[in-house]
Amino acid sequence: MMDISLAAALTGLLAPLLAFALIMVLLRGRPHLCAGLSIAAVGLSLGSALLLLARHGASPNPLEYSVQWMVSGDLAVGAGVFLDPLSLLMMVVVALICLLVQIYSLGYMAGDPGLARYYGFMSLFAWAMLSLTLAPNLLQLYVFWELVGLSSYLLIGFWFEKYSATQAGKKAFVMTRLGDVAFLLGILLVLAHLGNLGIREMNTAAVAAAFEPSTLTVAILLIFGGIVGKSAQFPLLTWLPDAMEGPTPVSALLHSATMVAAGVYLFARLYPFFSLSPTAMAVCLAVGTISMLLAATMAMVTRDIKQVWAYSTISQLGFMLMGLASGSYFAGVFHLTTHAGFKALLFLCAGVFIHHFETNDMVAIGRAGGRRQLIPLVCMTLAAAALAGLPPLSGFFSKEAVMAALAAQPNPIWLGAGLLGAFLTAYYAFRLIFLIWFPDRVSAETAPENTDAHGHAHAQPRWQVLVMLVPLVVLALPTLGLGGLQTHLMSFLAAGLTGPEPVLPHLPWLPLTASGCALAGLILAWFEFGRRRAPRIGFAERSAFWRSLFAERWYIDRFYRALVDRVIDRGLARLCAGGDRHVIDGAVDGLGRGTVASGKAVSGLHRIMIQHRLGTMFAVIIFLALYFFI
Amino acid sequence: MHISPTAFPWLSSILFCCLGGLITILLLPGRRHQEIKWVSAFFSGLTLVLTLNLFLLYDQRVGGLQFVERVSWIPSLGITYFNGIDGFSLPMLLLSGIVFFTAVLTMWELEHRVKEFFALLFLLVTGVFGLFMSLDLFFIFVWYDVSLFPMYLLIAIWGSTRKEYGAMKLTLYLLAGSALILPGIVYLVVQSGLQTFDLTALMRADLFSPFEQKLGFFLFYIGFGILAGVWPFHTWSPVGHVAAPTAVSMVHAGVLMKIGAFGILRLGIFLCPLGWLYWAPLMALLATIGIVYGVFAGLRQTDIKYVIGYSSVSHMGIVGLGLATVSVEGLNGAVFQMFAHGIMTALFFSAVGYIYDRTHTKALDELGGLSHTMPVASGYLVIAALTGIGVPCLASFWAELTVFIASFRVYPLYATLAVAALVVSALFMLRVLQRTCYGPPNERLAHLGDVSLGLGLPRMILVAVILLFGLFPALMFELIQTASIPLLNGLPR
Amino acid sequence: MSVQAFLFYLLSAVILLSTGIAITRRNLAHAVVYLVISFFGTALLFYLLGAPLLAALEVIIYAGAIMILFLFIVMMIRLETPEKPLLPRAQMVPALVMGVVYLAVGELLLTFSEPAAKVPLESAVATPRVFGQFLFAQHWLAIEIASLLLLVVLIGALLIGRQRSKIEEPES
Amino acid sequence: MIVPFNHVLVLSGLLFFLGLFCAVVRRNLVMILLGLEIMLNAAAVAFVGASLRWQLMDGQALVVFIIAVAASEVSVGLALVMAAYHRTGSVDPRQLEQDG
Repeated sequence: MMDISLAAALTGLLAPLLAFALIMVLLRGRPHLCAGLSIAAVGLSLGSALLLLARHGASPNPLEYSVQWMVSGDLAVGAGVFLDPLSLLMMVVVALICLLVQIYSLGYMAGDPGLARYYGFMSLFAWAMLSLTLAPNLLQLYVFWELVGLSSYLLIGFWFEKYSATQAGKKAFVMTRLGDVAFLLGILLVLAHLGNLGIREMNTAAVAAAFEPSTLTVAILLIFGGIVGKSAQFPLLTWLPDAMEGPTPVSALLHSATMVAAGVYLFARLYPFFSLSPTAMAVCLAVGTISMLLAATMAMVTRDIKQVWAYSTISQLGFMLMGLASGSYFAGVFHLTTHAGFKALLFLCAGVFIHHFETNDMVAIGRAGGRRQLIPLVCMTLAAAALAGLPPLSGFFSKEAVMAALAAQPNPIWLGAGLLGAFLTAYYAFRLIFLIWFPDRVSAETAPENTDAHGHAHAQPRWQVLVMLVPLVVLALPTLGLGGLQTHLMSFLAAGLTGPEPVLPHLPWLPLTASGCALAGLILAWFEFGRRRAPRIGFAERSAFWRSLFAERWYIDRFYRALVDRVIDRGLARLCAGGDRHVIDGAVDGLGRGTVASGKAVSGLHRIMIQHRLGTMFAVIIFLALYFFI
Repeated sequence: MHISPTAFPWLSSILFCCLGGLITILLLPGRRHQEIKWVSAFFSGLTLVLTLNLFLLYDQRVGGLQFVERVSWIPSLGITYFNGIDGFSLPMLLLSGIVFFTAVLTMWELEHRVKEFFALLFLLVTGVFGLFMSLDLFFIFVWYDVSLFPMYLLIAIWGSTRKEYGAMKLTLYLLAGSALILPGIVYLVVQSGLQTFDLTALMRADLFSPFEQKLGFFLFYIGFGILAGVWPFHTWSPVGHVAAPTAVSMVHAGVLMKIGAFGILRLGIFLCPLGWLYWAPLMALLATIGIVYGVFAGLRQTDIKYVIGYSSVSHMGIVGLGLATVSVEGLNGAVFQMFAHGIMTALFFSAVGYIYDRTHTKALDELGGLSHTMPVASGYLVIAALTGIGVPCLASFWAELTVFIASFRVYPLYATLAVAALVVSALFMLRVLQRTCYGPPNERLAHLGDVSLGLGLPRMILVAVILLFGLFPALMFELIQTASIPLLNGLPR
Repeated sequence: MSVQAFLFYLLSAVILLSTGIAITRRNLAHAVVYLVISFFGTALLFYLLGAPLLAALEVIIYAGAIMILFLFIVMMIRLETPEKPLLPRAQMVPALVMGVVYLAVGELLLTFSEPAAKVPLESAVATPRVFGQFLFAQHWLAIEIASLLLLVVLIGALLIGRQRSKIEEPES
Repeated sequence: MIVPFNHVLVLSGLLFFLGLFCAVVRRNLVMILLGLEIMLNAAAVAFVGASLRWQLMDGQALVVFIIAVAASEVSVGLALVMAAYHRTGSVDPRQLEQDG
């Protein structure tokens, strides 16, 4: 007798897989059917997610269904679903955004020759992401973690004729893989000590007894390495801006709201386990802070609209990690949820502009009349305000929660960094908004460079425009209203947490200070970009040093490039390939040549002058005689 | 070891099926290409059906040796025709069946000396099947050499890119290997004093002294290790892969390299367990070097088949690492990796072979934009590359994962290095994809057609197998366990 | 020292001396003629050692047939450039070293040989009749084989001679 | 009473050495053949001496065969020398080596 919850969960998980299989095997020739199938499948997932939320939203006990998928010696790999408030919340978020983005893509991707493939990969992603969300053990989570990375690779490189896109896909895959290696090693370490990878088992306090404290810290940091890769944190942060080469809906779905958030989700998932090691938590906090600030500075100088949001994604993910690492489970998850909403909205709005004006350059969009696209621009402004943390939007509440957690830290530097981050965030967000709202019409450059090679007809059918606008409006709702649900969410999430959530002191000055910082950023942006005679050049752009530093991503990319070129390509790879050709093969070929040469030398005895042969013969006979008779 | 005799000689029927195919092909006139291909497809398909049948009939609850056939052949020397399969050899038989069938289908477009090609291919596969099922040391050696001999001709006649050099190098290396194996066999048989080549009789734990076991294992390890591509005896393999025609590359990388690992397992580990324990650290070291070395060397290659060749070195290193762990998980992972890697490289070479037949180039610089002209064909290449990277839900992921888990307990440093090699492996595989499949449409290749349904069939089968065992690894692991657990339990500690 | 012993030493001296001169002649005809003397000496030695038939054969075949053959060949060959160094050092030195070792070995063998070898030999004669009967009774097969060999050699020599003319034809 | 057998062997050995010396040192195909003849002759001397030493006629019989072999050898050898001479115009073994 199958439980309804299990049936719902399985339906929700397997529907996208089925859609993927059908699309890739049978339906490649009929793109519209593929799109419909994919949307229906993810709609089914959303339905089952909502059903599960309704059934289990109130119950404090997590549900786990698990079967043994594979047994090999002592190793047993389970497969199943794990339903607790966190996974349910995440599942709803993922399914919702997947659905909205897929609907939006109907308009955005209309007419693309690879539409069927696009929806196939989207279904693959939906399956992998949902299964990751519901994974009951770390190994299953890792499996889908990798699959999510794979679909990210495939979708970034979707327009594979563009060199930059394939390059970005490769970079994304390899860099996240670097993190995954750490993650896998962490899993191996945990497995070697604990013998079990169930998330529930790992999240008990008894785990600490199975480890040496230092080993535990190492294991946690290794797993955190996976988070760093997937969530594009310092030092593996540069793949995410490049990943914007993919179609904009992909960026909205994977590279802002869901996939990159999987790292943060993993942190939250293992939050009790992580909090066993204060050292590791401190490292996580530092990494989150550095990533947040670095990415924010990078966002201040770029003119590519998608890149700005990509940097801001990194920055906000770092902010979530700060919240989690500073001890507030709720703050991190809450910010994750609100961020998913408003960041997806930001990307989708950006997609409308890019689609319409065929450029990624925010200045060019503004000059070409970006403000005539009223609905997207309003939505984007709303979302940017939420991103900046202005009341009363959702971002304000979640940011405030994180700030509170930071304020509870003994060292005030974290709070200072957080406030600085809020200031920078507001600044770069509204820099973009103001550049589109209030363009300078002085130099009427009407030939924007076509950075988005994806061509399409300008005269769009009405339904395509509509299909792109509806998701915006739908997403704007949570951006407006999610903040009001803070207390509900808090109690809902707390039910799933085994340890007690630390009660944070209520600091009345904190919301004011935080929004004050954000407001300051906004005002600075207004002075530099918004007002009538604004210089339209940011303070960071004035100095060539800072500008190149920020635009070159603090030279991190260049460092990696040099690393790959010098150490790997020209160093180790050359060493190995050269070693193969010259040392090993050289030795073998030398052996062969030696054999031939010695053969020649011996055969030379038969080719010298006849008298020498005679002499040799006699010499041999004489020595034989010596040997036999003496 | 539990031994269950059989009523119907299933194993011999596989051999006779191959031989029947060989004889039928030899009897056909050489110019009737179509008939020869159909006959080859029929007989190879029949062998595939037979191996599948064995896979289904094998009783996993009983385990041990099943379908045993034993006929005394030269009693005075103790040589018997002795066949039987267990959880280790059955996956290999299945692998050989699949790869053989798909290899024959892959060569459907061959026009040059068709009769000789398929005849030699059948001879080669007869040796391979014989080796995997034989339990008599003498026959194992004979089958080993039977499977090596046709390789030379197949590569030297139908190959490309320095084919004579590749064929000669391969043959010399493998003969050097057999020059170590034969003394090993003779040494152990003589030392046992039993006057028999029967593997099961020689497997008794107390038969050989520790020194004899160490020496014997070393001989087998190096001898078979050459064939398994153990670093630093691997350089024949990329050269050979590159030189060989498509089907031979498939059989060669897919099955023949597995013979090496299987030989280490069957002869080395079964006969000389103490030697195994003694040499395990060396095996782990060489295997890890091979894993890391393979990916780095692969990074520099410009010929797509060289890339695959070096990735094979790396993947076979994982097999070696699994064997070196001396644990159930490690053995399971190693044998599964043998299977998965066989299917994967077969797919890889098959996909590349199709592209090569059309474009007449294997150089990465000259390809590019293939996904525009042949999306399906390049799709197969993409799947093969992803399997090579170890993406989950594709067969080799589970094998690698199991090996990593097992080796991490025993050799944490090696395991870390091996896991780290995954990154470079991803880097170079994706680089290959980027340079071949992706990029702007290539005008030079624009006229080429995509793979048709019939020609796609072998690749489809391989992809299906990869997905099947990737999604349901338990199918394979439960089978392998029936052999690995008794082996480990019987180990003298 | 008996007369026979004296004769033996005398003949030995003649043989060795004439051979020594023969092998150091620059002129081939001279060398052959000195060698004829050496073979005559050998023939006499055979007679002394009780082998009259062999002595006759030696004179007829060695000194007669073979040496005449050599002379014919020497006359057919026009040597424009005689050997520049008669005894080139590159071959001389190894030959001498080898020879010294060889002689030393021989000396050792002789010194440590059985004592019976140091007793002077009894003289005896194998008359041609007895020897011929012995030969054909005991070694008839070898005789047949030798005659076959001679036949083969005859044909071989003919063939080699003819091939030469054949080879020359296309050249001319 | 003639001489001890050893003395015969000494004579034979010296003769053989002279033949060997001639065959190895002289750069002339004809002289090489001559050296061979001398060596065969030396062997014949030893055999005749041995025949007397053991009072057996087999030694003498062997000499007959030696003479037969010598005759055949020399005829073939000289034919070859002539062939070589006609091809290279010289009887120097080095010439033979370089041109052949």
